[in-house]
Amino acid sequence: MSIETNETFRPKIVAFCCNWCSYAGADLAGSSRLSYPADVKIIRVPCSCRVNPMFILRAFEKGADGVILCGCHPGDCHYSTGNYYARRRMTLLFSMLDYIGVENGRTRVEWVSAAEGVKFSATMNEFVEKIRSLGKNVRLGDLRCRS
Amino acid sequence: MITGKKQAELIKEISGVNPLKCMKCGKCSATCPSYNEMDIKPHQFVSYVLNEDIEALMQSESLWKCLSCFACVERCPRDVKPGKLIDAARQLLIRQRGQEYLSPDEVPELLDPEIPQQLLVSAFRRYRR
Amino acid sequence: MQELIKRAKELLADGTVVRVLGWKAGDLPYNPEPAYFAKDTDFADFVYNGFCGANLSKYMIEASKMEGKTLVFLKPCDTYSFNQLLKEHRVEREKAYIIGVGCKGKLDIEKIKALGIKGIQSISGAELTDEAETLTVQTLYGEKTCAYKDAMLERCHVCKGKEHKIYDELLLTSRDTTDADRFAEVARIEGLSPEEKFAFFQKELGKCIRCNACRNVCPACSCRKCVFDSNKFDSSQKANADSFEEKMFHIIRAFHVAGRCTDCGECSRVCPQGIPLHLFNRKFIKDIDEFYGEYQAGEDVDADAPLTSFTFEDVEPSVVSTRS
Amino acid sequence: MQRIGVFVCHCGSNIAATVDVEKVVEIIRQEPGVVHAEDYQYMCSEVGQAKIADAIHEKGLTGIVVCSCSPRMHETTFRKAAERAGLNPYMVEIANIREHCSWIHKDVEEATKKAVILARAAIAKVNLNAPLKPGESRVTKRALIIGGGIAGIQTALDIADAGYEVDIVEKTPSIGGRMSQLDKTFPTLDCSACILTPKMVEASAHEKITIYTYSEVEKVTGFVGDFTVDIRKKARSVDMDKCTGCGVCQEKCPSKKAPSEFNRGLSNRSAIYTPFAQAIPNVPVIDREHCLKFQKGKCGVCAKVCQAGAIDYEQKDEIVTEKYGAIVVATGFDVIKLDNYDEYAYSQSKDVITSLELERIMNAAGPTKGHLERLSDGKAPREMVFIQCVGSRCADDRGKSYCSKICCMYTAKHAMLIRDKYPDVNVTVFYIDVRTPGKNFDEFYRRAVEDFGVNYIKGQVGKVAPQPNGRLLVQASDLLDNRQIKMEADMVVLAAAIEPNPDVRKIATMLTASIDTNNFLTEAHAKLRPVESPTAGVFLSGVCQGPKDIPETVAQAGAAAVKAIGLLAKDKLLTNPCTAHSDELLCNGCSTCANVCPYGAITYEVRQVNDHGIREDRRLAVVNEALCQGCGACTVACPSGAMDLKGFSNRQILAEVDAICQ
Repeated sequence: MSIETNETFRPKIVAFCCNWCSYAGADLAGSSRLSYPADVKIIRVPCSCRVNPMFILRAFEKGADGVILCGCHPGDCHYSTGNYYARRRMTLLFSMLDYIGVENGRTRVEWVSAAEGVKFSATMNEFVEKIRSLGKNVRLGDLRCRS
Repeated sequence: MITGKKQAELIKEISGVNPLKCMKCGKCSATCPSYNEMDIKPHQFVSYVLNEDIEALMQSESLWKCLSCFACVERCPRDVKPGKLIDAARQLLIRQRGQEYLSPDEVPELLDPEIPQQLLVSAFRRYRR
Repeated sequence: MQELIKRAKELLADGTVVRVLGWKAGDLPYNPEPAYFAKDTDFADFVYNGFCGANLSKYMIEASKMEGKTLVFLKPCDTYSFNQLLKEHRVEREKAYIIGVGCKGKLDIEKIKALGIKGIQSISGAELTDEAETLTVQTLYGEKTCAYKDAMLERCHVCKGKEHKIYDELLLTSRDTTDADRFAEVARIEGLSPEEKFAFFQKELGKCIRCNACRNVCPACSCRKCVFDSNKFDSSQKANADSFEEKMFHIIRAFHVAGRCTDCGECSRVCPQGIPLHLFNRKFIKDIDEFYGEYQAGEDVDADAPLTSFTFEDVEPSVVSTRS
Repeated sequence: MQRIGVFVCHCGSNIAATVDVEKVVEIIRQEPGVVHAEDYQYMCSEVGQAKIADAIHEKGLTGIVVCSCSPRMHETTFRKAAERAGLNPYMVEIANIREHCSWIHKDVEEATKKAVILARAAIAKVNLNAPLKPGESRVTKRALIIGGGIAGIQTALDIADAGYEVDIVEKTPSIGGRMSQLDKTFPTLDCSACILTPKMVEASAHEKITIYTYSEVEKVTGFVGDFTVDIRKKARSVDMDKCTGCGVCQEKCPSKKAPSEFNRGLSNRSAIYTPFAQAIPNVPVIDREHCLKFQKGKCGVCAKVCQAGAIDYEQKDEIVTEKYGAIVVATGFDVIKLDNYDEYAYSQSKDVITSLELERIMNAAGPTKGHLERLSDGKAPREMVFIQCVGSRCADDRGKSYCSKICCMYTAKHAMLIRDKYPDVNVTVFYIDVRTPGKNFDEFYRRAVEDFGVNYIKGQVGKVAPQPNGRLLVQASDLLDNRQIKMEADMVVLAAAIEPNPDVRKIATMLTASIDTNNFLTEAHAKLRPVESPTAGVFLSGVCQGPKDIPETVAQAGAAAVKAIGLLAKDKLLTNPCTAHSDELLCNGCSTCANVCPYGAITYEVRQVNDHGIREDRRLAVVNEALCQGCGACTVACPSGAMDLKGFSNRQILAEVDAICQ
């Protein structure tokens, strides 16, 4: 596998953020001017439990290089139990992706509260760095559509 | 010479006890029949393990004063079981002594009318290879 | 086999059931197929032998909608599927008269063929009542034999046990066939490097022709309309257009049945391309067992399913990268 | 295809300094479906909002994308602006190009590129938006309080004072609850009855409050604003309307061997009884298990002596069905059983008692008429020992993992009262930690030590053994002094852990309110919504939610009342339109979705469907939109994709994914 150099490779990263904690955490990162690479694009969902494995696979199919899911910390879910279901679903999905040989650094779940702007920014910086080191996602992409 | 840290790890492993669960209520020391003969009291065992000061525990009088009656194990509200800790320290010490384990041939000379049969059997069970 | 026919006819005659769901002989000696029997004369082609691997529980979804009770023959492993369907309200208990039939392991014609036995005309020794440890195969090239065990489906080597989980009565006795570790192959793959894993699945899934046989036979994949046929996810796929699609299909299929799959092995049995599809389902089962405690779908109708329950202390998804 | 208008906000220089807004407009204008695009200094200003309205009118827009600050900031503003211009508010989507873009990036080219992608994702989503309308449901202006202790009484009074009808359902023959059993209350030592009784009287006299005592909730259906509840009024065998409460029946009743629940079994009561003198209502019940008439068929003394003719042996349980808008759970607590604590000799010696039993002993209306005496021989104790944390903070299954919170304070109270009234009695308290957070609480505990000479020793008691001399040998160790203690005591008082009333599990199930592993009801949010249950319309008052003392209980009761009043004050409830809904042609009826719904919003019904000409009865999931909060847990659990979420549909999210990964 060839890794493109960090200078030229700009990964595509999809971040699913729950409306109540993590999206607000991302807002706080913004209002605190805590930068992270523009490669990260956030999709707002009501709760981490709204994220269907289908969405994650679709992102990879369409060329995403990494997908991260952020939700409220366990115990703090706005809907009380949503993130517990998300945790199980994502654990199994990630394990399966690992099993079929997809680099496990391409997927991540992080619990980020509305007060954790610093954590949000740090997490995104770290995740982008990780994806850059992994290089372009070829194992799960739709190779026809790649330029 | 193994470090205190390593010894503490061994004690936790042998005893299966998590000393962090202790809330320092002292119920173990409350009914310990050997309390007055002990230099380190049952409720203090936990601190010695947490502080990784196992040498002191192994040199203590308490090590040999504990009757293994396990009243402390039975009553501990936090499932910490100080009796198991001291028992583990004892095992550690015995293992250290040239890795010598009790062999069946040694049993007859140990026989003493004062020693309860049960103690011999349980000791044998514990220290044999 | 005769006991089954006799009992089925009795139950039809006394009105307990109005039809029987069983297996009838196919056009080859080794491909019986699920069928309904209603009249005495129907039973002429009724069979029950080592090739009756087909799990009839899924057919009970349709049978539950019909008038009257259906007698269904379920092998021990099939009863797990029936229970799971019962849990999901897909079948009705009152509509089924379940005869739990014994099993001494089911046969895999591909394994027989792989032993070099070709031009098969007839096979004996596949009956449950046969004590024989060998199969005798009459072929165009003369009589051949092979050990029953060597011709068994993979799933029977890792059988969950020969106890029926639900039944009205039992017929025929079973023989234990478990002689392998169910998760050995999954564990082997887990131990490979990412490149090797990817190569393995690329090779296996590259064979997929998206015939949907695995989906159609699966008792857990019993949705009225599959997400891959609906426009709900923009995911309806007509052709096998790129290498990703079969991965997506198989991962999502396995995910949809995770915690519900009883590991009946039908997917792998029917795959015309011989893809070991059970390796996906079993991976999820292994993970569920390890992460959330052992769980066997279909064993207990009242148990909480692993993906619809949780504990506060569940492992974090990062366990995937930290686990050795 | 929608006719989409895109509005890009400069936010002064907040956005415009890093994002080339003109360029964004220029690029976005080319996107399919976009018929209008413009930028403006402050989109949230009146002028900005007017621009949106104008464009809606002039260009016939059906969808709006505003590229601006976080939707958490101004989504409502723009939705309202669109609504005023005649567009459905849910046809507006926000692309967050401030917090998620201009504020975190420095490079203009990069930030502009990202802003375009975020705008594209919002356009892709709005293309699939559908007009949504919040549902409406009516509110029955009546509240149900389950439990008639101090929590339930306070909540009822507060709601009734606001002008709403309230019903209290109490399981026992009288309201009053645990507090009525207490003698004095900390930290001011008022007599419990003196402060509770007026509240009980007030509740019973309140024209808006109906009290159902000796009654239980049998069945609950419906949802927030519109619950229907069956209440079982157990047969009292006494006509409530005729009884004058003279008490003659209780006096004459020949069966006097029933253990008094009110006195914790320390004294006996008659078969026909009111639990205590100040009971409300002051109408007795016949305990049929102990009544000779019911057990042996003959007696009937009470009927003979009742001048009012109120005794009715034929009375049957009665079911009352009533509608409510809000339900408050105030089921309270009990102390745990001490059967598994052999080491404290509770079941061996009459002189080992729980603190609640001591309350009764200390009370003038109690079994000893308020005299502190040993229950074994009636002698006055000289040496008393209190043991803290019996069954609290326990890691094993004998007790509870939590701190019961009230024991430190009531023990200090008991110790102080005893030392005050009987100065010759020595009082020793064995504690693990003394926990006294609360106004004037630590001062109270210090007074027990400093002014009343109560002896506090750190160290849990290991064993209490009855001695041949009738005294109790208490074995403990003083951890601070490093000495083992063996002392003889005349009485030992155990601060037994408290646990939620065992009935709460049944009630929680009926209400689909969640409950934790300790049987405490779960709050909607541990910090921000502590008196609401996750189930809409169900509120929590008192110890059913977690251990509390009286002031905290009363405070929470008031908070629960306010939340209930807030609900009852509304005529109609507007429901969140972003709810789940199930496609009946795809639904398998498998119940998976209902298993993950935290609100019990999904039920099943068998209904005929027409599936492309095939008519058949199917078991189908039905979402109650008044209950659904729109988390989406069910949409992922559903294997067939029948369950989808309005406003965040599968196709909408996938469209965003596609736009971002393009």
